[in-house]
Amino acid sequence: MLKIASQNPYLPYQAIIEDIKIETEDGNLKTFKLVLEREEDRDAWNHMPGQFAMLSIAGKGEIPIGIASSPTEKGYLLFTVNRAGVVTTALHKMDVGSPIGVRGPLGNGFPVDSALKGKNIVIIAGGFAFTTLRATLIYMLEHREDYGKITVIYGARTPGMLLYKKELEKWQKRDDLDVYITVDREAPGWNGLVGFVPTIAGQVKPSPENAAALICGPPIMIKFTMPPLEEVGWKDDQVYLSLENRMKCGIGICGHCNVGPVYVCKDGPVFTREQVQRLPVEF
Amino acid sequence: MSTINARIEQELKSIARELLDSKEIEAFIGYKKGSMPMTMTPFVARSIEDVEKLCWNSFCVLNLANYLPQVLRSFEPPRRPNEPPPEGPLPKVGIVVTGCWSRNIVVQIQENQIERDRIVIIGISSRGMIDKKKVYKMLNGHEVTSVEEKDNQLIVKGPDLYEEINRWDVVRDNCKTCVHPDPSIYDVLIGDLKGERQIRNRFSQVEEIEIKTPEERWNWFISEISSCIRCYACRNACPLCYCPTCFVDDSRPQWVGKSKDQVDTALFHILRAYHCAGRCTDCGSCESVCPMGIKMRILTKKLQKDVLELYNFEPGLSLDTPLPLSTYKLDDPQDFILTDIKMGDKK
Amino acid sequence: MTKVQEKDWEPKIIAFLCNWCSYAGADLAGVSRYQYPPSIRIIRVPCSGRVSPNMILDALKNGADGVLVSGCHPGDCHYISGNLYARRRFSLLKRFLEFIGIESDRVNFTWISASEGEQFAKVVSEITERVKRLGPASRLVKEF
Amino acid sequence: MKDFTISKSQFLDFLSEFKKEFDIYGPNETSKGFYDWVAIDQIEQFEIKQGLPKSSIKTFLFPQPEILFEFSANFKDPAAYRLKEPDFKEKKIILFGVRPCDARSISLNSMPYSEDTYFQKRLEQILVFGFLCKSVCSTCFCSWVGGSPVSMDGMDIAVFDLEDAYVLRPITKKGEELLNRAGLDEATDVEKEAFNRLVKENSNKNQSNTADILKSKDLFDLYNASFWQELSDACINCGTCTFLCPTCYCFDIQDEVLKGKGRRIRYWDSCMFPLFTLHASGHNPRGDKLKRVRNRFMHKLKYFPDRFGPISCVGCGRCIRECPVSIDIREVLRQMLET
Repeated sequence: MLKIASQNPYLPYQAIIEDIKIETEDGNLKTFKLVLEREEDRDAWNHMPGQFAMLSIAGKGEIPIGIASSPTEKGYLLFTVNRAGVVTTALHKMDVGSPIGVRGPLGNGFPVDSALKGKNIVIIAGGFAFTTLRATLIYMLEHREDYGKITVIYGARTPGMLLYKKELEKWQKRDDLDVYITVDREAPGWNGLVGFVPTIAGQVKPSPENAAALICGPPIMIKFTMPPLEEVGWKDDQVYLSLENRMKCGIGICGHCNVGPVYVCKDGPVFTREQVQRLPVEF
Repeated sequence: MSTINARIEQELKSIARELLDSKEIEAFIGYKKGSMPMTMTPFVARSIEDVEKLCWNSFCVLNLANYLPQVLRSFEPPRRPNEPPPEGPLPKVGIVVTGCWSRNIVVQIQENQIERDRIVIIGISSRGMIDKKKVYKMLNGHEVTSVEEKDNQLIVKGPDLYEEINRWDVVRDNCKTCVHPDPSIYDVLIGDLKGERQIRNRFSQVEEIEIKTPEERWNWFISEISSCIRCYACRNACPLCYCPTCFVDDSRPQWVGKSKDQVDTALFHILRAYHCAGRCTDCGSCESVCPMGIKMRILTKKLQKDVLELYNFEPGLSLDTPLPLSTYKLDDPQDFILTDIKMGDKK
Repeated sequence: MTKVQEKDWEPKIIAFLCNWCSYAGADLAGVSRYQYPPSIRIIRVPCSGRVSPNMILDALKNGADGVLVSGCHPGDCHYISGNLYARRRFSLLKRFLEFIGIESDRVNFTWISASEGEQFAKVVSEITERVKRLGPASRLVKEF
Repeated sequence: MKDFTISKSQFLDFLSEFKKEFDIYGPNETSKGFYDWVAIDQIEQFEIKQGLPKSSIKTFLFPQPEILFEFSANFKDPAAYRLKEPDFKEKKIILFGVRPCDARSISLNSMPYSEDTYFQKRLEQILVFGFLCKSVCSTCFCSWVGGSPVSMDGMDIAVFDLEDAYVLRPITKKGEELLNRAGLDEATDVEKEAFNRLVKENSNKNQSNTADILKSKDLFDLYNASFWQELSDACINCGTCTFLCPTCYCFDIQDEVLKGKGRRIRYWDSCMFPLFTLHASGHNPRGDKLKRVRNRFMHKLKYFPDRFGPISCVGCGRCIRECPVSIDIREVLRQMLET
């Protein structure tokens, strides 16, 4: 953990919802733009792509959500939230201007300034797991010279379920970036790729040479993405995954998120596949 | 060792061995010895070698019917919660039961938790199980290192302790007031049936509370549950508590707060007991497993009394009589309904 | 409770009324301008059979001084037998709550049909008076 | 530091003098008929018995519930729904009659809780009078897991029973400061010597290196061992073991709102409950009973040692005594060591 609001590690920063954007056609995913209220908090806030924070709604509780904005986007934080449980449902009902708590940043994040530097990067994402990878991609584009070739493979069930559509379009136009956007099935008005993410990954055949892959998505997608990558020579220690588990404290005490000896909240959420293979399958 | 129990144990082992050997059943649910005196560990025997560990004595206080749904399920091919079971005969499981446990099996069958044709029931007419808390109370906190059970007495030994205790003095309250010690449903019987027991007043414990004032009753209730640590052992030891999500774990809405609050604890005990209304067979598992010695059985006993009074029903005696809360009669008693007449007479 | 408090205090009573009879009965009471105390807070439910003990206890936990559940008369249920199942359930619940020391008049059950507006007003007055006699609820009320 | 002495009959009176400053608790027979923590005012005759109070010392360090924050839930309030820390005005606590196993749990729990301000605050407030053991119960196994009947770890003051008197030895600054102002007689050389001798005689001679052996084991060998099946067959997944255990420290956090007031509380949770790991999506990483049972023991005996060094068990034996189905952690430990 980098910094906390005060001595008390359970006290969130006070923030305001500045903007809400509905991301998907089913309305179940919204991106919340939050601004920390106090200037000193804004100055103190410092996160890395891949980290998460606890969003706190007094009276409802807290939920761990990956930070979707890059640290290079100053002054605000983005969180793309799927409506699933008590807190996320309450959050989805909130309006612009509502107060909200943010506790974090928590977890380790992707090693963008260390292990990933100078590497060719392959980002593979499925569904709404794209959030922290968006943060990572934006960060890398801001520091474009630090990385080699960047490839993005992103898929969703339907065109309407894709996140960050405007940005996707922009990225597709860039020539320093290979972007493959795919949807599961043919859809009216869709001229792009069709097929599951693993299939597309198999067609793209990214080279493992001096490269790292960052994969986020449903477990089933990750499972089927590995074989085509392994086929072209990818090793487990080149692949970075972001795990999810039920979390309460976010600082490795409460015991909810442990996978064997590691705490996803404190030691993770980002692990290399090699590290994950050494853990029991309890996530 | 008790000669009666020794004989039962012998017979139990040979029946279980035969059933497993002939592949009629995949597993047999029984008891093995626990590590402490007067404790037993429920045990699923899956092989003939396992059968040797099976054990029978008067300390088998936890209702084995509790394990039946999950053990049966463990032998089914995996499926989603609402998916129907696969076609064709599924593996069978054997279980040893006393009177109350067998009645729970009947209730479980009636509530579609288990299928009759998938269980082989070995019935034993119960002589009453022993409440180890009563034994410890008699010994005034002395440490016990071994307890030997004879037919009618217990021989308790410890560092500078040798005590002979009359068995019936330490039998559980629910067993003392039990009317149906015989299994109501079984495939194989060990020993003889005893028939219905004549009890002068099986609800005397409840009546002692009923005659108190509301204030006294409330104080009794609150003081009884005050030591509850919310470990839910009472719930989990109950063969009737099989809901996939217990009301305690509901979050939308959350009925019961989770910390040690007096009202939340009270609500938990009220609703837990109430959920057993018309289904509880007074097996005493809940009370036996409570680490804090709460006598919550009296709550379900009260409900049992009311069900008997109002609907003349006792759960688990027959597969054909529907459970009282899943049926109705047009002329059910309704004294509690506020009517014109009752509004006239001011209390 | 002192005399003054008793005069000032108006109990809060949560009423679960079935959509088809009792709620219409309450409506009729209003339309017909029958007077009854403002102590009642109505929650409309599809059927008295929909009311689970959880709801009644939740009302008490959140500070209701009394609870009323009302459905169609036996035989009149829109769903044929919802109120008959409910009758068995509430019968046991009421006795059980009394057993653990909840005053008998806190939790009340009645049948009111769509035509019984006057009866509804009478029931509310009666229950309010009974709850007033008991004073504010405290036993199952959560505080922090 | 000086040792002090006090006659047994005066011990309660001596403690009672601190009543203004401290809430004082010790083990005694409760009205419920079992041995548990009782406020000193309710203790008429204090006699330290063999055996442990039913609940562990964590009752004082992890109150049920701990109020993390309070807030107003009234929309008209300008500060509505803003969390604020509750005023911590709790009185200091003296615990006496604390056995070495319970005392040791404090230092074990301090490892994961080093950053937890609430725990640390409570820890500062508590002064532990530890009573060393001269004999052990049949369920005690402190010496298997790195403790000993005369371990003074986690105590502020260690007390040894010399038949006619207690010898009090300050262990921490906090303990020394209290004893220095108590006006007690200094222990004689004979008494001091007796204390030292008894400690030596009772300390664990064949101190086992259980934690090191467990650490050297392969995680997957233990994880995939066959004994978990039979163990979990019996378990009913209640929270008895976790809630009575002094070193089970997991918690859950929840918000409660009532009549315009709200609070964020934390309360004991148990890895035995299916809800513990349930995701909002419905997926449950430890949905099977076997996985949950295994996690509890693996956490105590493997994961914790791997992370922090010692075993997260103090050998008090409460779980052995109270488990509804008589699951014995000593047996689990033995099986893990044999794997």
